[in-house]
Amino acid sequence: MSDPVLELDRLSLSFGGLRALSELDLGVGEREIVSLIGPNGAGKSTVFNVITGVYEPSSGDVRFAGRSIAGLAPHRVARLGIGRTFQSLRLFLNMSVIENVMAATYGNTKAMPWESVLRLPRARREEREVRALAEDVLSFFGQRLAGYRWEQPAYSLSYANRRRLEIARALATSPRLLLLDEPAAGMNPAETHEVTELISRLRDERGVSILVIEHDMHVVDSCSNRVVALDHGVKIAEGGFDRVAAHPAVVEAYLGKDPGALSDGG
Amino acid sequence: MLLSLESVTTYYGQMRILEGISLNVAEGEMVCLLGGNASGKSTTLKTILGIVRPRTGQVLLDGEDVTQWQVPQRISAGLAIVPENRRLFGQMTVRENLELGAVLRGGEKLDDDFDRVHTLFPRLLERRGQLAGTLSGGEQQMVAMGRALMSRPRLLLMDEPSMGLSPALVQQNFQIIKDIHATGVSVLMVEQNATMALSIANRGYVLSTGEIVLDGPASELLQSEDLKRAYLGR
Amino acid sequence: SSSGSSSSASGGGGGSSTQACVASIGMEGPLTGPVANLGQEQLHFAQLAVSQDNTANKTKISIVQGDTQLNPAQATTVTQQFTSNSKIVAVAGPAGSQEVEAVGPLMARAGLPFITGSATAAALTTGKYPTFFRVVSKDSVQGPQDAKYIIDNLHPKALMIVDDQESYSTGLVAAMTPVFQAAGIKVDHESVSQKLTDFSSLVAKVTPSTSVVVLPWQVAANAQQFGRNLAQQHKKAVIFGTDGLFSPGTFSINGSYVSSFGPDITAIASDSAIAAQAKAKYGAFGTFGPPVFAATHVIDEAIASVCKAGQTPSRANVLAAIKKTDEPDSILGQPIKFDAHGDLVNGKFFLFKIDSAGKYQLTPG
Amino acid sequence: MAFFFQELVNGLTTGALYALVALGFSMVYGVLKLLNFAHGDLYMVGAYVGFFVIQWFGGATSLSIPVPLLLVIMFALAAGLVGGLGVAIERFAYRPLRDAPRIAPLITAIGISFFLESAALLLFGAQYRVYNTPDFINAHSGITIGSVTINSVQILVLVMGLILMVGLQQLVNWTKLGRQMRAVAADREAAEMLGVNVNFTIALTFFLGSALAGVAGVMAGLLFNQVTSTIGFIAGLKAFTAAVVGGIGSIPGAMLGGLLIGLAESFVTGYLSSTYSNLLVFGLLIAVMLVRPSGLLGQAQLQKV
Amino acid sequence: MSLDSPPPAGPRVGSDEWVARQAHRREYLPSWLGSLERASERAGWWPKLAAAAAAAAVLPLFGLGQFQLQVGIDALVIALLAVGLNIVVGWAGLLDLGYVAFFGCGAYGYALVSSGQIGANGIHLPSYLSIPLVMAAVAGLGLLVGWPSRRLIGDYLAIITLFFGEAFVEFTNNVAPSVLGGPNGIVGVDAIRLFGYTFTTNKSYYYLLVIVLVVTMGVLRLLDTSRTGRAWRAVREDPLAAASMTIPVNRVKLMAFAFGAAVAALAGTLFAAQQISVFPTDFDTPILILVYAGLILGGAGSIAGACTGALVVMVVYDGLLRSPTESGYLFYGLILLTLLAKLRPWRRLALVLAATVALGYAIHAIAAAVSDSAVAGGPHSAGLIAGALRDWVVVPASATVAGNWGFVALVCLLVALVQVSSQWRTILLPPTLYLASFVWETRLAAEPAITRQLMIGAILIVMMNARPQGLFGSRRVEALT
Ligand SMILES: Nc1ncnc2c1ncn2[C@@H]1O[C@H](COP(=O)(O)OP(=O)(O)OP(=O)(O)O)[C@@H](O)[C@H]1O
Ligand SMILES: Nc1ncnc2c1ncn2[C@@H]1O[C@H](COP(=O)(O)OP(=O)(O)OP(=O)(O)O)[C@@H](O)[C@H]1O
Ligand SMILES: [Mg+2]
Ligand SMILES: [Mg+2]
Repeated sequence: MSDPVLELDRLSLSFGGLRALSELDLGVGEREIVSLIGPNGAGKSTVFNVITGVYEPSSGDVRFAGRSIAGLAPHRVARLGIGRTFQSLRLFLNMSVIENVMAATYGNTKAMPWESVLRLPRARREEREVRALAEDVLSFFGQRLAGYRWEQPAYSLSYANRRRLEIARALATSPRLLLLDEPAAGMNPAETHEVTELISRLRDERGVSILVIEHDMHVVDSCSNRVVALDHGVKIAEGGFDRVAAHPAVVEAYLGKDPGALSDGG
Repeated sequence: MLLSLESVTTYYGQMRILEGISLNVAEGEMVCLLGGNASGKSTTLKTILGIVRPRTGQVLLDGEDVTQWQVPQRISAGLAIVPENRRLFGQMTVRENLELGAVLRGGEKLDDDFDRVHTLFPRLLERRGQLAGTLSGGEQQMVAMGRALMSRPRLLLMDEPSMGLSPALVQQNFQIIKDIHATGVSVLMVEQNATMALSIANRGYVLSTGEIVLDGPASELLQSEDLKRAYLGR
Repeated sequence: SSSGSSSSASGGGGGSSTQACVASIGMEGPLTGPVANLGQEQLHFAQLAVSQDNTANKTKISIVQGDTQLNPAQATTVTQQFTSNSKIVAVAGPAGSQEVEAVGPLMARAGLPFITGSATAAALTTGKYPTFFRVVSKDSVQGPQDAKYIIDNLHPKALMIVDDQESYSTGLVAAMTPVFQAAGIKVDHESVSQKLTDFSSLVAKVTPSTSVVVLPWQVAANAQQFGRNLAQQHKKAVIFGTDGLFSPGTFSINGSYVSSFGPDITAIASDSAIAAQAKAKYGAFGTFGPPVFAATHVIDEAIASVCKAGQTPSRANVLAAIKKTDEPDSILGQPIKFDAHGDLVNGKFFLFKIDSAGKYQLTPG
Repeated sequence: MAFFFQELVNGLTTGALYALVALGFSMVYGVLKLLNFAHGDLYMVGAYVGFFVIQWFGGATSLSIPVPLLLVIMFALAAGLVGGLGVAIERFAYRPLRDAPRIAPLITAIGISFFLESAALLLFGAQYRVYNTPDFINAHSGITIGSVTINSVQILVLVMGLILMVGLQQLVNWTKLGRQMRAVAADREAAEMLGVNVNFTIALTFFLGSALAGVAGVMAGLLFNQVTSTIGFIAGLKAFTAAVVGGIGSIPGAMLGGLLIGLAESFVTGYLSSTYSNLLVFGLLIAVMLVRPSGLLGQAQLQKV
Repeated sequence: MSLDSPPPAGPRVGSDEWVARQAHRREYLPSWLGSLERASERAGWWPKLAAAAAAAAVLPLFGLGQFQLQVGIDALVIALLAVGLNIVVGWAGLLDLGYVAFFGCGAYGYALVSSGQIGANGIHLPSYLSIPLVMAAVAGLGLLVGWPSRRLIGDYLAIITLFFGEAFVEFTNNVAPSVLGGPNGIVGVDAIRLFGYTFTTNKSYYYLLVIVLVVTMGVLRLLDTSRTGRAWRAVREDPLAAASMTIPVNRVKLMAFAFGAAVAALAGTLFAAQQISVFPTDFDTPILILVYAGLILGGAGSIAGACTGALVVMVVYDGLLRSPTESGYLFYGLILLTLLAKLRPWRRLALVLAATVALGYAIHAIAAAVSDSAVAGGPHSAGLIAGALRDWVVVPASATVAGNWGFVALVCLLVALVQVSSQWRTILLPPTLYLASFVWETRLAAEPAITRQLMIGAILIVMMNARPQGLFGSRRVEALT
């Protein structure tokens, strides 16, 4: 692993009596895709929430690009270069598709309200740049979010496209690290495949590091450099996909004794 | 025929979601409903249950027109649903959630039903006093299914029962669905996981943008080129 | 038959000209809102006056209602409505001093005479509103008079005075307080919103040495409740109220005093017919109605006299006639005559003491 | 010290009244997430019902039936009629807006409030209608301890208030009906999917909430002696405040909030100043809200991300 | 922006064409209403604003009287407030129930620095100084009041701001009466003087307000389409997601409060100058209700909606409903419009109307035959309506009690109409309509002040039911959480 972009150091968090994370160590390297797997309630999304400042850790530290970011407000974390998506989609439903993406550039632009009102040069330049950026990240999804869809309200998008828009929105914050929470949930196999390719392209073309939570083993298998398995907030396995998938604790807690039994039997 | 829809058209406000859907579920059958996102699968289930009313077309239960019936009436007649995203009452206990499943069966003893649910899902007996919101995803799915079974349905509607579950739970889940079906309950299931769903179902329908574009026995659908390209392709 | 027509020497008779004497009077008051009880009473008495005077004078005067909700901005809009309606030649109202301040300039610009039956702030009659009149006396007269009476006759060592956060009330309090303080009386000044209906916690503050509570309020029912709270907590203080508390049947705390710009019209023989009529038609009433009756009557007579003189009842003519008003007697039990600024000349006050049966006994003072 | 206890009793009594109104408000909020600004006007209608019952039986001074019976009739009739009115309002005005943006029913509620208030003005006139409670309930027959007096009406209000609050709490927590109400409150569509009769449950909640307002109206009439078409506004405001301060949607919260406001008003008036009492009470409540942003007993919204 | 990629044709297995076909699946209102809907969807924002401004500018040329001008001014002030409130409520999604206090602060602020109130000779700042000064000060106050919004959400914020609103009235009523004037307010406020022109007449204030409103709307539109506007709306939609997308949620909320407060203060200065006086009661809850009613009726979130809604509410409430004649037209007009819109097919409408007319004449004839006094009252409506109804509607000589019972019966009937089946509705409609007319002529028209309140209440209920998202509001989706 080269210099890690993100480093979790003995991170713990409790909700009341529930220990959601305990003493978790985790690193994501430059241009690395790390998958986070684990049974429901293992604390995967909680890891994301701690990293992005939604929750404050009970103990331990989060370091991003060498700097401690534990306890920082979410918008500051985002400005430092961590973009994320949400497991239960949280789009700005009543705003148009392109506005969803443009809104995510707020922290990286500077025009004051009066500059915008008077359309002063800086405001105009920024507005042009923001729009170009938005169109650029949307075009990343090919025809899926192109053309006539820009001006549609986000609520009119299908579920899969909403997931894509969430990714586009996260990209618009110009992140170095992208946190994707179940990007393929609720998608059919074909779409899931598309997402898999997309994740790899994000790393290759945009150079971002990615931490991804996913339940679909095909996704995890085909795109991750490294897999980390959690259970009850504790890391139970780490390494390449094949090693982790064969790890007895992972099989026991997560994959089930007999993967593929049903689909083969049909 | 236990359930049939006859050219049902459903609107949400000014928006037409279903365009003349017709489908059947026979007694004891397991049917699965496939389709892309937002193609109207959940809406179809809601129309069957009576949460939304079709603007035209009919919903028949046992050959009787129930289009104008209220939801409680339909549930008494043998329908029950496991809703999308489970929709548990998070601030209530597991037991209270289950009791709500039998809300229409005033007064009579529920012990038998609890027993039935608890034999299917022993885990729920342990957790009966816990707030449903604090359960893990898989346990929540069990509560949702148990809750639906509390009304002693003849036809169980299931909306994406394996969504967001870990691989182990998905398998477990399908096994449970098979078990439930084996006890004689008919099932109409919406699933993204087309291969798995078709592997345990008798028949299937494919919905696209509010219209049924393909239907047939499950084994035939598994072979369909169109379907392979769209769903199973990789 | 009524006091109105029998007592009016100046008007009387009725239009002898061939043309019918047609005009409209605007009526501004809080017809809805928190003090609708006052406004509705005022409206009812204005309606009574007009219907009586129409019969007596053979005029065809009608009333146009304007609801101000005791809100100056609304009063402005209503006044604009009235000033742009050329049929309206005079206005009865508005009720509150704030409203008069707000509409005074508009009325002046339109040359529209207006007579209030309840706005008593002293500042209104400094000559800034040339078309303004009132049939009640101002605070600066009533306040000191009442205070003097209290000092001389009730001899309190300490007293509580409670305003109700309206201009009427604060005006009187401001006029009374210095007089009490000059007499060395300890004054506890409190203030409650008109909307409040529970006074138990305020009443608990009445100390044993506080022998008088002054309530210059507009809502008699609130004072009644105050009195009951006093009794419940075994407090012996005497309530001294002003105009708004004059409301036989509503405010009936034994031993209280009420100083009023109007008499008890049920006790005045010549007013008994009006009182009976009002009671039959609209139910119980207090002191806010009769002054508006008087005001409306003044306008009615002015219009009638203009018609009688063969002129059209224009605003200017009616204004001139109102200025000349000289009624030897009125429903208020006193003559009505205006000074140069529109104030009542020799405005009288009536002091009542309430007996154990709830009856209002006129007390010389 | 006597002064303190006197103010305590006064505060508790008005507080109990606020709590009752707040309770109904909070219940309705619980199931519909609707700030029912017309709630205070239902209270006003209740107070009128009580007044007309007294009139009907001969007026305060010459009652034709025993006082306990009169009270029972007053409360029963107010609860029934106002409850029914609440149900009608829900059916007519709120049901079509169930799926509208949350702010839409707010304006409808204001419309209802205007309507009820002016309808009362039209039908019953503007004058204050007086209960003359002391004429039929002997106000002095209460309890006197030292110089602190608790009169019989205050006792009635406190006891009934307590009974109703506890009863309601039991109903919501331990009965099948209560479970259905909580289910509808938590997730209307999911409840409907289970066969819960959502319309009925909501109507019932409205009935109970409005009936409480009606009962509180009669109590206010007994306590304050008077009713007019405009008393609803302040009552509604107090209920809203009490419900929110206590934690909106929470039944014990509404009770606590109501009592807190009653006591705060009483003590601020007693020990500080009546002139600034509202300002000071507001200040106090703001301080409470800033310390506990979701009300005293409200659960912080468990936000699972 | 490229809108040229054509939507795909019919459904294919597994493809996701929902968005593409959405436009084709939308149903518009029937007939001409639908074309209107489409037309207004097509027209641009700025042309519409220009057209509206032009219309407002030429309106006084049609001989508006002082009263109409006053109503116009009142309406424009409320519209300005609604447009400002839209920032806070419509965009940032913060339920601010103390908004009218900012209006009050603006008015009092202007009155204090532009009158003889303070000091021996008073302060008489020139308007070009006083207005910006007051706006800035009140915007600062907005920041202060918005401070709790850092922690409070939804209805909890509502109550705090409601306290603030109530506290303002208490404060001006009670605190420092020698400066603020207590309930007597501040009188003798200076007129606004700008560019050497002193605004004294109502007409001048009307034009001033039109200009200010149009400029404000333009400015806000520019703001709305900028990063600030996007941030506001993002915060409304989902504060947590917004924060995760680099938006400093608290700062953005405070900014909304400050901007809203500044607009309210601007409205306040103009109000104070036009009224020449300020009083605490001018800034009490009723104004707040009107502003909210306007905003929500027009459609929260839309500048045009806020403005139009407020204008409609105020013209109806302040203008039409004040005069018995016009409120009569409004009453009968609304009934007819509702019937036209709701009763289908035409035959059914004709049947109901004919039955109603026949029923009326029959009842009138019978009543007249039975007793003279039963029809002795005559309709209370003025003008045309009275003439048309004279021999149709029964109005007894002394009608208060009958009218009251009629009113109660009418309300019951209306509630019943919603419940019953459509055949029964057709049968019940004629008696209901007749009863409505009876109640109006015997009771409501005789009490214009009360009826005004009653009508505005009824109109709010009916309008919200007819169009929950408001006149201009688009359908909104609230996130299911
Ligand atoms: N805000 C919260 N308050 C209390 N408990 C919480 C909160 N957020 C999460 N938890 C609990 O923490 C544990 C971990 O939750 P988390 O959402 O991280 O699981 P997950 O691994 O993402 O599961 P899934 O695969 O189902 O999304 C769970 O038991 C959950 O109930
Ligand atoms: N309550 C509603 N109001 C308005 N539109 C709705 C509503 N519910 C669903 N829709 C719309 O109807 C369409 C079909 O939705 P539906 O939920 O039936 O799709 P689905 O096939 O179940 O999709 P998914 O796989 O995402 O669950 C979608 O475009 C959705 O936006
Ligand atoms: Mg998760
Ligand atoms: Mg679905």
